[in-house]
Amino acid sequence: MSKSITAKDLNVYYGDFLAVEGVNIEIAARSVTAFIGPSGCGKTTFLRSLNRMHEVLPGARVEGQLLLDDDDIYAPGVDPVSVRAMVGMVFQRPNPFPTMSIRENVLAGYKLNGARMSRSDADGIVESALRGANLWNEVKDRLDRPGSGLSGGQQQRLCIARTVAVKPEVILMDEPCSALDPISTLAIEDLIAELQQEYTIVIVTHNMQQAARVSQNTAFFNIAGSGKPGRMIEYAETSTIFNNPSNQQTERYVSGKFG
Amino acid sequence: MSKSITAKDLNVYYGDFLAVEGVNIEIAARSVTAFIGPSGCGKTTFLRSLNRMHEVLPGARVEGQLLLDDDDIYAPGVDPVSVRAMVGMVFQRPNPFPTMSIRENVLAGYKLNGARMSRSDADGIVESALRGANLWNEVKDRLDRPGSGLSGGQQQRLCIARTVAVKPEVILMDEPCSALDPISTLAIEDLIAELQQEYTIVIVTHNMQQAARVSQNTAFFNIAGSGKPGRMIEYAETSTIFNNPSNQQTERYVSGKFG
Amino acid sequence: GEANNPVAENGDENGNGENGGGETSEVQGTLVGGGASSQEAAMTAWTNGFTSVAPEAQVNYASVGSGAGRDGFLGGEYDWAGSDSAMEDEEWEQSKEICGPDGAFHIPAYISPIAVAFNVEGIDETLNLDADTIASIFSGEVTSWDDDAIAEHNEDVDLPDTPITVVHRADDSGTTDNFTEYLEAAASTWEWEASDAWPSEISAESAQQNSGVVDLTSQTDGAITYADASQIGGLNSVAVLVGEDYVEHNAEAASQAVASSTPVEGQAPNNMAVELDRDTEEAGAYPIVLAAYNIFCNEYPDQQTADLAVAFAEYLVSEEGQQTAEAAAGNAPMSEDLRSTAMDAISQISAQ
Amino acid sequence: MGDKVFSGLALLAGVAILATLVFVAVFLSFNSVGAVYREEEGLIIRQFLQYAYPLVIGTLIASLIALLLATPVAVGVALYISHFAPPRLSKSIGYVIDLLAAIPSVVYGAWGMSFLGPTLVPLYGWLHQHLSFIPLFAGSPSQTGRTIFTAGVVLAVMILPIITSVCREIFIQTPKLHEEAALALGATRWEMITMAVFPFARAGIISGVMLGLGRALGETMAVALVLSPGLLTASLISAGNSTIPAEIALGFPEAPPGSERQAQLIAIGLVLFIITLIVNMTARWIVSRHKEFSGAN
Amino acid sequence: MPWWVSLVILAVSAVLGAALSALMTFNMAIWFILTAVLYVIISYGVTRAKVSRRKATDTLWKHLVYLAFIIALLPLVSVIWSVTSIGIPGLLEPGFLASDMRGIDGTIDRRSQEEGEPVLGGIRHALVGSLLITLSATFISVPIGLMTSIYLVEYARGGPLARAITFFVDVMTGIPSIVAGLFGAAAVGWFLGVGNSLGLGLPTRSTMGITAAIALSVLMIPVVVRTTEEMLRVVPNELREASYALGVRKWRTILKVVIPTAISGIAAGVTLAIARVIGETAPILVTAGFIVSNNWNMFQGWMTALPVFIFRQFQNPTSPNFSDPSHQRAWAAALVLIIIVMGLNLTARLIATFLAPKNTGR
Ligand SMILES: Nc1ncnc2c1ncn2[C@@H]1O[C@H](COP(=O)(O)OP(=O)(O)OP(=O)(O)O)[C@@H](O)[C@H]1O
Ligand SMILES: Nc1ncnc2c1ncn2[C@@H]1O[C@H](COP(=O)(O)OP(=O)(O)OP(=O)(O)O)[C@@H](O)[C@H]1O
Ligand SMILES: [Mg+2]
Ligand SMILES: [Mg+2]
Ligand SMILES: O=P([O-])([O-])[O-]
Repeated sequence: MSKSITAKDLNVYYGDFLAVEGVNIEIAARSVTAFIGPSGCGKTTFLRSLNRMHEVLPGARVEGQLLLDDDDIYAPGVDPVSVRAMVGMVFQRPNPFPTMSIRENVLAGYKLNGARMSRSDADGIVESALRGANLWNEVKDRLDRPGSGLSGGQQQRLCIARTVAVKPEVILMDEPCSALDPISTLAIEDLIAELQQEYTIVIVTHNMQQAARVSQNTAFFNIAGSGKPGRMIEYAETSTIFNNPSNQQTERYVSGKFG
Repeated sequence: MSKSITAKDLNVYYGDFLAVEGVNIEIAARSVTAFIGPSGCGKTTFLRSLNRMHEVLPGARVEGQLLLDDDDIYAPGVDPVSVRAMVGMVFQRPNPFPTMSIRENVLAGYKLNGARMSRSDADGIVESALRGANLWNEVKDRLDRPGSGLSGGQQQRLCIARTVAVKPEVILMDEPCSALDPISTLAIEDLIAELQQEYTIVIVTHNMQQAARVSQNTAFFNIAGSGKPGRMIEYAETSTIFNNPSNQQTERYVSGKFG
Repeated sequence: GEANNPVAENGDENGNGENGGGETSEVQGTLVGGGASSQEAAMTAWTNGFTSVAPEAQVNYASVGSGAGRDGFLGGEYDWAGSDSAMEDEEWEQSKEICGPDGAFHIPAYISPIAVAFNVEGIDETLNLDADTIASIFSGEVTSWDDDAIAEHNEDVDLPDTPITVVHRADDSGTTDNFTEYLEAAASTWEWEASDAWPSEISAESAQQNSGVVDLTSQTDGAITYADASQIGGLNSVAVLVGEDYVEHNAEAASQAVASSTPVEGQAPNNMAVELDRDTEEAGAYPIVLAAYNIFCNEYPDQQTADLAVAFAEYLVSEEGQQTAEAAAGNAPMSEDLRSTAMDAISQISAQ
Repeated sequence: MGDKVFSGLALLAGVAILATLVFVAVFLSFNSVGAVYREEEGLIIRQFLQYAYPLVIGTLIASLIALLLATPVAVGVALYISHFAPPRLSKSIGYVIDLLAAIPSVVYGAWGMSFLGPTLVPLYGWLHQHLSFIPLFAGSPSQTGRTIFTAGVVLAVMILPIITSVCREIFIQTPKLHEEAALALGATRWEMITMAVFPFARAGIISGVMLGLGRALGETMAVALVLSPGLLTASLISAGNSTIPAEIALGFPEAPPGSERQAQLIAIGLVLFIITLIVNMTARWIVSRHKEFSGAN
Repeated sequence: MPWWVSLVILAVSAVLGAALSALMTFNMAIWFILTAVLYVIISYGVTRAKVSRRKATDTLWKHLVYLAFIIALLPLVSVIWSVTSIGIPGLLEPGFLASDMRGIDGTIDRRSQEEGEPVLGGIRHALVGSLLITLSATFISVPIGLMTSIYLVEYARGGPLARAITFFVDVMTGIPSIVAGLFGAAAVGWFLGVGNSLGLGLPTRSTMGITAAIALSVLMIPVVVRTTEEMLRVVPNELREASYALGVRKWRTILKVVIPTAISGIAAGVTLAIARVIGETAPILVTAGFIVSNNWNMFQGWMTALPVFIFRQFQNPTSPNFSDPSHQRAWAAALVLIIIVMGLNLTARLIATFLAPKNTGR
């Protein structure tokens, strides 16, 4: 499991609006990469182009090459569904399925695809995914209650469990901790460290301490002005980015002097 | 403007479930108070009881006394609408009105009082509120575009501007920065420092650095276990809470050793 | 006698008791027809009665209206049609397509006088009127019940000054057609052409179907309407001046009017469509009569349908059939002559 | 694969509707030629229009009355269910209102004719006595209550549950977030409704009203039973006026096959088609004008 | 304001209302109306004077909303009262549901009315006909309507075809029911004609249950499309995205996430659509005919539906001069029809509750 990601001259558009321009990046397998940058610079947009979720929006499209190991996921004939099965995603706003119980939510990746499994297999998957997301103890007594009845932080962890349960190769996380208290945040960070053993992980965060704590590499995105496309300014080891960035914009941003 | 808040033995219920129990607190006028505590301990619940937003949920109710200066806002005959006009609130998830333009969003609360105003008065209010929320420069050219077209951080600042425009006595903020990048966060923290000159401010945050930066006093909430009511464990000057807490739970929480 | 308890005998194919010991027919199958609603009550009785004559046969009738009935008949949807008015020549030409070279023919099996009925508090008897006055009332010229025009014919009656509310048929209808035909022919004050639709310039209160106008009239003081005489219930009606006498509607006079009217020429040889003599001066005749035709083919595509059609048509005009209808619907039975002419006409039906 | 089949099916369903409509349109047009063309005289459009326009106006009057009466009440009831009634009761109350939709039009017709009409007679008398200077209340008041106004009221009762049902479902979907935003600004409940609920539900309300209007425009039996159709008149309180569906229902059964009358009746059916079209296009246009402010996702 | 103020206002309004209505002609209805109107106005005035203009506006609208609800109840109560008070005795007539109208003619009804014998005959055939025809129409319309709205919301994204469909669906909402009936008969007749000329051996006559179902579908489909379209549109996109991100195909996402989330609204829409057609008269009469006995076969022979039965019994009573038995049967059948629709409504709601979002909290 786990694959590397290589973007070559990737442009991401909303209709005619070029939101992210010319990204070249190589993300190693089994690593954690953080995306940082000011609001609106295109982190989410770029992240969504990594599993072809971007094109779900009307008019949205992508130019350039994006390799998963050696396969271009934007090559003609590639089925976006199979890409998404390999590249899981956790959204910024927790979005459990309101029609499903906690248990069903964890199994959604299987159940929605019509997979059949024995009760005990399913139980195993549910427990290990929820344990992985540090949620098991809180919900083990109410697995059949609706997922929407949980607190915000719990919902977010449920969504992580749901993504992990399908065992993708790559996991994308868009500000997964922004709604969480320090304890849950810590739990998720631990989870990320653990997942890194098996998965390639990309995480968007506004919290630089967090980026510093969890990631090996960090990419800094910036935007020249409103209406201009976002660009990847610098990509390097996390310690380099925070301590010794080569680009001045990066330096100003990580030192909080921006703007 | 600006009033002190005094809670006496406040219990907050969801139907039969006692979510927050026996809170006694005195919040001085023109101060910033931070509420911290783990997820689910009742910070949001208690905050919402301060402007009678809690009772909007079906079955939700409050017991005890809550004084704004010397008036009990839960006394019979008190109109919750007038309480809310005095005690403004910024939610965790930005919620601008999608059907209104940016300008209309800012004026939404102000217009309620039905005061007719000239175009130029209105312009003045819009500009000063947006400047206050550090959003003016970004949106001054598109005041007539829908508010929902802004980025998450911009939306949050728009909501703050909308709240400030009404000129309440007290402003409650529920994790206002959790969706924001560091720059916007800084802007909002500056804004809080400024608002403190005129308003009483209560802020819920998961970010202890933030609590340390912006608040004079901090209240720590905790919960004994799932299904138990949340309680206020300790309330003191911020520096005391972070450096020299008297309660052991507080100490463990602020030092990150919790759980 | 009729041991008719359909509730108990439901689900049984021929659940009706034997009928007066008459002989039963062997015909079987289903005969479907549709058309005029005027004869619906009679048709209900006929279709029921026919089951006892021909236990293996079933007859269905949909009261979709005369025009729609003829439409369905010409379109091959119905085996026969009920109609308040005779086919136009064009339609008859068209009927040759499905009914062979002689086309279709009419049998006036349902005959009923049309009563001019009213509901006025204070008048509990028959009023006498002539055609001109009736026309003036229905055209809205005479607006009060104590108008001289009415008083002139009813010297003994104490007429109240109730305003007159005219109630006519809202739907296009054969009853309206026959009534306006009478007015057109007999009244000098009536300026409109006879038609299925009530003249729109003089429209007043209206309701659907005979039952509708009768109900509305019963509810409204001062109302007057025209309706199938068998359906006016407790309403009083008008005796119409014919020649020298005022004639009340009655069954005999009605069937007499049909028997003595002019046959329509130019269609099938056995056609029985008639041109009613509306301005007759003949003593005792009641000229406002409605004859609903049942239109059958002279040739049916197969023997079974032809046999069914013959059996059913014969039953319609049989003495027993006419009595059954009279008992159930209150219409006027066909006269003896008319029945035997009809029997002859029916015997022409054959299979192709 | 599954995706192809499914989207194919969805497309097929849409196309099937189009095909049906084309079929209906062809059927109507083909059969209504006789209304505008006579062999001896050629085109007789003017005669047809003369025949059709009072019916068009009558249809519009009845539907307008129904809409004016039903929309405010329906929106009110939907609001009552979604935002005013005790939460525990609101489901059952919704069910009670749905009962109105469960009543067949024949029964409404019978009710309007035998109960509502006579009940309104004194009102018509009163209106005529005191307000006859207004053309709407001029003319001799009906003694039976079978007027276009009564028909409008019956139609209003019939479309009320349709509009209520659609509005209710949409009102309930209003994001709590926006409702709370309004309340937190110090809005009263009503102000919250105007700030958060109505703008969100705007398209849905219009959709519900259009659905109701469609029903009102096309309702046949109830109107035919309740109304005493007649000449076009501005008066709402005397007999007269008719609607297109009622005219068709009342005239069609007796219309001789292939006659001009039959063609005429089908042609006014076509006219009703066109009216519906114009009304709906207007509604769509109104909705689309504010699209970017709609808050839809 | 103290709670008793509104009671005082109510009392004052009632007295004033009584006085005013006595000035005209005293009448319970007028008294009620005046009292309600006065109560709303006085409350507004008092609140405005004593509290604030905004509070007064709020109170005013609250009262108007309550009033709307009461107004809506009036016709409901009135109609239900009419139907039940006359309908229940008919319904209690033994065999009313279990027998049909074979053998019932004017003579029998005359005896019932004149000699007080029980009213014979029932609605079994009409019940069967109505259920078969309505269910068939539902089975035709709901898939087509639902799939069309799915096409419009999920696939089409406002292309020309989608606009054409939307446009024509709008037009369909206004088709008079009789026209739908004529069209159904013509279309099926044409289809059978073509089929038979190809030697398929189809029935020659179009009058049968399925024709009615097709005609009714023309009336049902637009209702289904318009309501479900609205309901699908308000399903949040984030749920769709959550599903896609799990590698779930679009069609499965639609079936298992979007539809279950919108199911309550869809059920309401389908109920409306059924209610719309189950009471239709004219289109069924011209497409399915009218019989007095039972027929289970949708593809052969005529059928009677309840509304047609009711209508005929009202309009052309079995015995024209002794119409009480017919009216009794008609009202009882109307009651049955209402109960059926309510039953369907309840079923739809149960299904919806079963599948609906399990909402708790905010
Ligand atoms: N659906 C959309 N349609 C058009 N433009 C969009 C859309 N979503 C985002 N954008 C634009 O694309 C740019 C990048 O947005 P994106 O959401 O990727 O920013 P971000 O870096 O994730 O910001 P944040 O930290 O606030 O989440 C912004 O200018 C934004 O306005
Ligand atoms: N609408 C509701 N109905 C019932 N219980 C609720 C509701 N909202 C919250 N609760 C419960 O009340 C308790 C306090 O919740 P609250 O949202 O106040 O926590 P919090 O401290 O704000 O947590 P977080 O940091 O995750 O926002 C929790 O146990 C929660 O499950
Ligand atoms: Mg983002
Ligand atoms: Mg909270
Ligand atoms: O028989 P009619 O209903 O047309 O009078």
